Amino acid sequence: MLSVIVFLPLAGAILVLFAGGRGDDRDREPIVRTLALAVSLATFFATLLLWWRFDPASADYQFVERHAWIPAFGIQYLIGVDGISLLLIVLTGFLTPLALLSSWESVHKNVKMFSFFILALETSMLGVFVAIDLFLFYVFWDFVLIPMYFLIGIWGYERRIYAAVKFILYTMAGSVLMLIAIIGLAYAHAAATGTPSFNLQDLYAVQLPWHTEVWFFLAFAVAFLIKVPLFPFHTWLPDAHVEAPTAGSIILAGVMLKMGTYGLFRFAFPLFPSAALYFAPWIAVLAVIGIIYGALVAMVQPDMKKLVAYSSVSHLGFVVLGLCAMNVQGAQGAVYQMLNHGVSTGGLFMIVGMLSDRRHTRLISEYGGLKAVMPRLVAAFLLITLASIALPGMNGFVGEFLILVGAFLWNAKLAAAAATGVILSAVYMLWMFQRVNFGELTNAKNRSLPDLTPREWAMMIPTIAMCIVMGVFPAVFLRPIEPSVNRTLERITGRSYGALSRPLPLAHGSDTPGQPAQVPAGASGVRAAVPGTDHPAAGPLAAISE
Amino acid sequence: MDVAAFYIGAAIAVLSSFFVVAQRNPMHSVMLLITSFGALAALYVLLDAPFTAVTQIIIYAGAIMVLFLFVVMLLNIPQEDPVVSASALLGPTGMRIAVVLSLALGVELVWALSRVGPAWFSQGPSAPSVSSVAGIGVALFTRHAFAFEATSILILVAMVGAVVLAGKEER
Amino acid sequence: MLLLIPLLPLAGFLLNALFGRRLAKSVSGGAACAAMLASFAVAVAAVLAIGRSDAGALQQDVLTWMSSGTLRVPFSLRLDHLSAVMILVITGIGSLIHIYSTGYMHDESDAEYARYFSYLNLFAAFMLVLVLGASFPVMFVGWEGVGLCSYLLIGFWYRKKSAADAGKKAFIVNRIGDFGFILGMLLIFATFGTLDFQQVAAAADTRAVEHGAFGVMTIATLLLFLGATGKSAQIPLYVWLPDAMEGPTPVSALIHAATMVTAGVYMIGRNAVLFSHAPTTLAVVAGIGAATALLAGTIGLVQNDIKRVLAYSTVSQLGYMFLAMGVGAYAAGIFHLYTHAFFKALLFLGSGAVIHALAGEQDLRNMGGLKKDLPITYWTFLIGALAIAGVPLLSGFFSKDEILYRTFTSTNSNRLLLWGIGAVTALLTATYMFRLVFLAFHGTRRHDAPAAAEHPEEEEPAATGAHAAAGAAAHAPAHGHGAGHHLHDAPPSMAIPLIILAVGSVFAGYVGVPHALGGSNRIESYLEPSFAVTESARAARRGAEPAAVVPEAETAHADAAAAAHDSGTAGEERSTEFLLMAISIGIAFAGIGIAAYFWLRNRPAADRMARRMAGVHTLLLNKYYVDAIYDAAIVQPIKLFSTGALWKGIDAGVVDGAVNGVGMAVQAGSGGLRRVQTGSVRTYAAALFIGVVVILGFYLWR
Amino acid sequence: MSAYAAIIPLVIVALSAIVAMVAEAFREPGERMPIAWLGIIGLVGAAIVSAVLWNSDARSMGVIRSDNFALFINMVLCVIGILTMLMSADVVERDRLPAGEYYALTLFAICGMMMMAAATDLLVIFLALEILSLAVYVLTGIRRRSAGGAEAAFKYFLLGAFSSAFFLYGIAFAFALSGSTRIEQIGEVLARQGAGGPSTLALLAVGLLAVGFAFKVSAVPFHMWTPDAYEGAPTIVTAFMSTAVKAAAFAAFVRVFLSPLEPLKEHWIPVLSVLAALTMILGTVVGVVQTNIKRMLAYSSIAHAGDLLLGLVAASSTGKAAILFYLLAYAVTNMGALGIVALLASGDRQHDELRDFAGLWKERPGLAGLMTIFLLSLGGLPPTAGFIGKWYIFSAAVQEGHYWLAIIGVLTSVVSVFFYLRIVVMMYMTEGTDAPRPPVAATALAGLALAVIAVLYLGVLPTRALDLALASISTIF
Amino acid sequence: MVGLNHYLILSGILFAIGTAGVFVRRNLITVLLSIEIMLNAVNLTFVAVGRYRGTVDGQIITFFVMTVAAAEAAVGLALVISLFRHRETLNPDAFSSLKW
Repeated sequence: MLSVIVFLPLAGAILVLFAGGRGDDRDREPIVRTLALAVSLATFFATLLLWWRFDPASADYQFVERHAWIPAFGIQYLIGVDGISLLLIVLTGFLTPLALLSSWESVHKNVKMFSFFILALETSMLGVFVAIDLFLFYVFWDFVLIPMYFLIGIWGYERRIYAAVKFILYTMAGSVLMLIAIIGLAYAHAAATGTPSFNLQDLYAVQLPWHTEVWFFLAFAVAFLIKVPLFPFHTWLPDAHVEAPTAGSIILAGVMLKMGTYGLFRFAFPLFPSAALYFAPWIAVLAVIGIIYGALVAMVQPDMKKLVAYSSVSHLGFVVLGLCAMNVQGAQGAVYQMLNHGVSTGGLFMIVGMLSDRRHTRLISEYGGLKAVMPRLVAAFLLITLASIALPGMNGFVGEFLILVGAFLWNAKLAAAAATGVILSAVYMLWMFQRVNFGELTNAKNRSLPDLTPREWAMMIPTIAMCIVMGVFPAVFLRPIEPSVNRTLERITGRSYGALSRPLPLAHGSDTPGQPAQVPAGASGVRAAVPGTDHPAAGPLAAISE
Repeated sequence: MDVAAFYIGAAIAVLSSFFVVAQRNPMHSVMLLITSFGALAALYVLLDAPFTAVTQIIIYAGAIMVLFLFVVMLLNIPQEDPVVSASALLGPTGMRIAVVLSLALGVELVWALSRVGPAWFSQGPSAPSVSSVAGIGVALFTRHAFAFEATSILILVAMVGAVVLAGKEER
Repeated sequence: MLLLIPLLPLAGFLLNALFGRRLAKSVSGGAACAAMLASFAVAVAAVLAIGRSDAGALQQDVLTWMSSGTLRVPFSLRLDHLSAVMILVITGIGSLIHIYSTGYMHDESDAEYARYFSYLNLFAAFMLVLVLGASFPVMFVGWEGVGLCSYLLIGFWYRKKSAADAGKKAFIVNRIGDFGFILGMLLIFATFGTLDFQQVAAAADTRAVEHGAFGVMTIATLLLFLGATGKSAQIPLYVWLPDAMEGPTPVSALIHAATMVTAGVYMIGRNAVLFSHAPTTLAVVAGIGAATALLAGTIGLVQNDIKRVLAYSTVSQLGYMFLAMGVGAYAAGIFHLYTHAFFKALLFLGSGAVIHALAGEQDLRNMGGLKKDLPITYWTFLIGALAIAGVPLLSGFFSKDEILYRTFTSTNSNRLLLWGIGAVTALLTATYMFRLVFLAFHGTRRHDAPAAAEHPEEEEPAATGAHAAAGAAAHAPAHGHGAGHHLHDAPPSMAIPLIILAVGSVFAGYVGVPHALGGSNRIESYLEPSFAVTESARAARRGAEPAAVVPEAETAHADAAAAAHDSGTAGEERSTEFLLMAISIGIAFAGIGIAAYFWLRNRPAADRMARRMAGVHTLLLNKYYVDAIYDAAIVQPIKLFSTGALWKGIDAGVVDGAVNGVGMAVQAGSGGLRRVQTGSVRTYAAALFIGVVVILGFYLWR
Repeated sequence: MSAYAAIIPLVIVALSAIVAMVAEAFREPGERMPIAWLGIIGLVGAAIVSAVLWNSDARSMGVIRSDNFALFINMVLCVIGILTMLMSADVVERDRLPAGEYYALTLFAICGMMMMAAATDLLVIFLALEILSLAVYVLTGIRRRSAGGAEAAFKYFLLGAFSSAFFLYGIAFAFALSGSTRIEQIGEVLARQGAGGPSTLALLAVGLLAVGFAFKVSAVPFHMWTPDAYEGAPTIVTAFMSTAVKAAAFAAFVRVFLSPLEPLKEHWIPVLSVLAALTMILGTVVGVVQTNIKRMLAYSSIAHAGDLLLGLVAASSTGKAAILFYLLAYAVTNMGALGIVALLASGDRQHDELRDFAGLWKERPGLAGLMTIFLLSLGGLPPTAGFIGKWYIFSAAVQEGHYWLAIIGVLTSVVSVFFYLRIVVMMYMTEGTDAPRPPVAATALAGLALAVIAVLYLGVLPTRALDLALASISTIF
Repeated sequence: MVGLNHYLILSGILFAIGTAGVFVRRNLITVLLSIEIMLNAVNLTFVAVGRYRGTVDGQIITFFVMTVAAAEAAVGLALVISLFRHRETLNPDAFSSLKW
């Protein structure tokens, strides 16, 4: 079942290769496009089916498949899904068709290879999310770079080569160190039990000496934080985003960045709990810096795509913060925020793509007063914007709110600092929105721009629908996430979250209080309010966490 | 008497080898090298290896050196041309460095080998004689049979190679 | 049932939003109004229902919205007396304004018309969620939602840069408030483990009042109050409201006078218990309220844009309400909120009628003598003015008097100062309102307005660019054409709401006739329960944690005040009340008198006045330069910092520089190392040889 | 017969070489002869015999030991040889190389390599080394017309002779130490004199032998010949020597250093660690600025030698197996990459400048795709053989606690990705040039296909090969 | 009887001289000669060690070395000739078209 989902796109990709004929065959374009789209849609429905058959109450991996792969090293083809990865898989399935659609008009250079790379990319991303064996994970993780590199480098904009090379080298430089750590971990396991193993669940049990743990954790963390990207490691992102074709940007922002945060929460934290707890405050500080920094820099960008790219830096900062809080709200919110960001930022890139398809520029100054010429597109733009500035009732709010709750329970000061992001996001998004859509229609080139085409409707409607659905009925999505999140947190903090993860009673009103914690006023009380929010290994930043 | 012979031979070998390197005319170099080989042959005799000494003279000094001589004459370049300094490393400085390095190597080797005392080989002069040609032949065709066969391939390759490289361009 | 109340307007919104451009004006407008009226009907029914129910409240849990660990946020609506008052105001006045708008916006294109009404409906829906929400997050949904709608409606004429900017400004300033609101929520959850108003109140009730102590509740309430200042345009975040007048006038009436801006007041009322436990916060609230009232009043005195005058008056009146809240007179605050809704809506609509008649003219200096041309408008407007000025027997009188009285008798340390400010503000209010009346309706016309041919869409620069920034000397093109036509009064669709509201402004006050006047201040007794901890919550709380016994001494101030009042029918008590009443009456008439002298009897005096105190005048005219200061002190620096330091400096320079630097270094090293490969075989041999020597050396020297 | 079992593969290859020579002798001028196929037959035969000999740790004439280790290398060499033959077929025609000599020398070289891998006697190793070296020197300079070829050949020859003198001196010391050149006896002696530390002679021997091998595997600072030789040689020869010579040299390196010299581990590991680090760093760093693809790949092969040395430094069974697997992976990969370069060349013009590849994607999508896969494999990206190879080597290093070397290794491999990508950028993201794009013969394509299949197979399902590699090292303790 | 280490040292000295020759002479033929010197030095070691070990292997190896030397000389000189054909010179530094 799972393998089918993972490799369906790849199969499709190869099919596309054959369907595309020799070289860059223009007349085959429609066939190729429809074929690719069909495959991606099939994958999407398969992922939905997966969700349908997923048991939300269980925290275990489901649909597990296990085959010996390289027995000599205890490497297995071991894949499975739990609450954390499930929705990310669905998200991947959801965004890929949209990405293909978004390139419908804009890409004409060798559509065959384009579709091939997109589908190959989908397979590798799915692989990243389902892999339980670290080696397998790393294989997918590294392979992701290749199709993306080509997507940016071949179909990108002016400085595409620079961006592509920067992207691949930057991310590789981070991940190779993780490779070393993975191997080291496997041999640590071998030292303990006699046989090396790359099975995540086996490795959770490995006890490492403190220094080793720290180094391994850092190796993992750097790899993932670069992917996220967290503040000082983020500079590849704007270049990659700006130069990538719309489809590339959608997938890059929608799914790939999540691979970083997913990796943090799935591998880096639970594998090296005490190191994680030790470094969490530092990472959280970086995350908060990233939130504010990203927002401020986004505010002054002249280029829409760059603006959105920096906004991603800001939003992903929230996610990392939530993870670092290491409590249910924070982590769950973080996972949820991954999905939100995928949808809403994906949507933003679609919009920007539509505009630049029409006008072949992404400079805000080139636009203005678009509302007069294309009200529908602007309406969609508005809704997506609202989603991305976390308006309650839209998806963004739920995630950010949960994250802030979690962060606040852990460390009020950081949460307060992060909350300024709420203001700033409104500032930069609305400012951009207004400069693009409101005011007089000054630029003559914009006079006769067509409004949304049916194809674009087909992209916008699901996106916006998701934004609203996820904002109004988050419980539907949160339910499967919670058990796995609790399980992971138990691994990290060693505390039990079982008590908190009871199935959700629908419509519980004021007469059944959600067990309000009795605590004296003051920060300590704040931290005691919810179990598992205070970090044992306070580290030098104990000051902050107090 | 042995000792005297050794030192004379050694002196000749070292000096001639030195001048092979130290003077410019390749022709003289070849001649000096032959001298040095002769001296070595003498030392081989001292070492109870007359057969080796003979081969040294016949094959080395005889065949190989003649080959060199032949080429030198063929190309006929009495002097080596002046320094073309493509890089600082090729000028006289480079040469000095090289000499220093060689000296260093020499010192290292001498120092190291001087620590290898005769006590270190149990049987000194009392060793069984190694001068018998029969013994050599037996060993050559038993223990070293494969190596012996291998040399055939080696020589074959060398021949082919020489032909390919030096042969005139056909077609 | 409760869900229906916000749902109906939402339905209207969806209808107009999705199919609006294909619908005729009558349909879209009609649908919108119908939705509002229906919602009003349901609201009335609901209110009656709670009247019957003994619990005094209705609660409906719609769905589990968010749930994570201990955090459990059901999307539940709750209707108690407090919210009852609010929904009546919202739906009632909302309906009227919808009806009014059908006339006012009639000259928009179909699409725009539908868009307008869809926004308006959406606003109503969110506003109702705001007041009905039973927990902070749900309230926050409405809270942000109304902010969004006001953003959309202020920027309704999006072509006009000033409008778009005003909208953005409103939203962002509100966001700053929301920042506080969110943190408040978080702190409350962290402290009490719940976000449901009832339970928070109950939990707070078990704690000691934080006299002097700067405890959690104080911080939380202060944060919440920051939110309130944003939403209700108090110092320091009031700056967006005057600009919000860029929106269509009915919008100003509905959102920026009657309903949304009062959300802050409502929120404090909602959390009365919590606030009562944080006297420090209350003091701050009162102080800010008073200061805002005064500041806005002074500014309003000199503004020339009819709507801006009203805007500042709104800010000022909101200050009043906060003053009331701050002194713990929650009922009085809400009472004023309620009456203010009537007359301020009336005034705005009236001004709308004027503007409508004058084809978008908003500058008082270009009006005058409209009395005879616009009788209905004039009389209704006059009533509104009287009401707000606090002339006896009109609604404004009762509420304002109540506030002043409460302030005077409050336990606040510097209550006299507060009362004084309140009194001065009352004077100012009366003055600037009647300045408005006299300038607009009396005296002689200072220019003949064009016919009603072209209409508010003229405000869009598309028609006449010069109207960009509303205010002085923007009228030149407006009357370039169609001069000499006869002005016409408001059409029925606009007139009827005016009249209804006028009636309201007169009689709305009678629900709160103070005991001193033999009244029984019904509204107060009606509202009281909402400011205390409900039994159910307390019971639930006891169940939650038996230890918590509620000592009677610890009950909220509201109770105390109420108790004091009920018992306080002693003679001197009453006499002070009469005295204060008299004073405020005097103030009202004095204000009117001053206005009459300066702007009716001899205008030159006013101008002389202005000239004599030129400095003050310009200061006021420029609203104390607050906007300029904010811009110079905050906005620009941030922009510059972000561009120069962060983006160009750190991002491109340091971080990326480091990254590319590595690349450069490698390239350079590569370029250098390759030179070693000189091409001469002797060099190569040398390298090899060095290797040998070093390795052997390594072995031999150790 | 069975007494000679171990040398059968060598004999077969040698015979096919001689046959090739003879065939050339009987060839009419201008007549085409399928000499390549003779070679292929010989190599396939050798491979088959090797397969048959698997697990029968056969020894012949006391100095040749066809244990699994040697046989694995034989396989690798046969693969390389077959690929070379397949791709040479029309290259030889095109460049008008002396066909007979070319094939004969190639086969002799392979014969020498097999000898080197199987020899258990330093003297034989030396002879084998000389055989393959002389053959390769000549192959390097086989294009008589090109001055570059002659120059490259000469540089290679001179340095080769120079280093082999050191190597021989090392043998001499080993001989002085043990009175024999058989590695078993040397091993015994060294093992016996464990206490009191190794004698000076032993250290000299180790040092000089290390130099000899390091030269052949082109480790820094003995690498200087590599770029020039690779650039000057005909591309197909470059492909051959960059893979085959490395394989043979490493085979002997491992056999000598991990069995007889094993007792001196702690003395040579530091040296080789330093060499490995230098090699990896210099190889990648200098590769960055190269504009000639053959030169670039020369530096890349230096870097790969560094990775392989890592396996040697690890000196564990994992390390040995890793080296074997890596050699195989690198062989197929590099054969493929350089093969494409060779096939794109035309009679008068070498197709080896970076810019020659511009826009290849447009004209030859297939070749570009193959080239990309090979380059990715060289860069060690999944799912290719190169990735598994690197992973295997690094895990060996990590297992033995050489974290720093492993880190240097991975970081340098990232840098190396940069210059592999430069080629990709040229092929896909730059507009075309006037570079000649001759048609590629079917046989050559078959060769490339084989290579790419191998690369992907080893990358996705490496298990079998890994098991073989692990099974091959049992006899090397 | 002269001690073995005398011979070894002598060979060491000759070997060093040989290496020096590779660098200091800018004539390809002399360079080849230097390499011959090195090989002979090694030969001396073999013979001497064989003598003192009492085994003939030393001498046998010497024969093989001679063979190798011959082969190398053949190939080397052939290369020298073909180089000379290309560039009328024997200066090793002249052949540096391949570099960097």
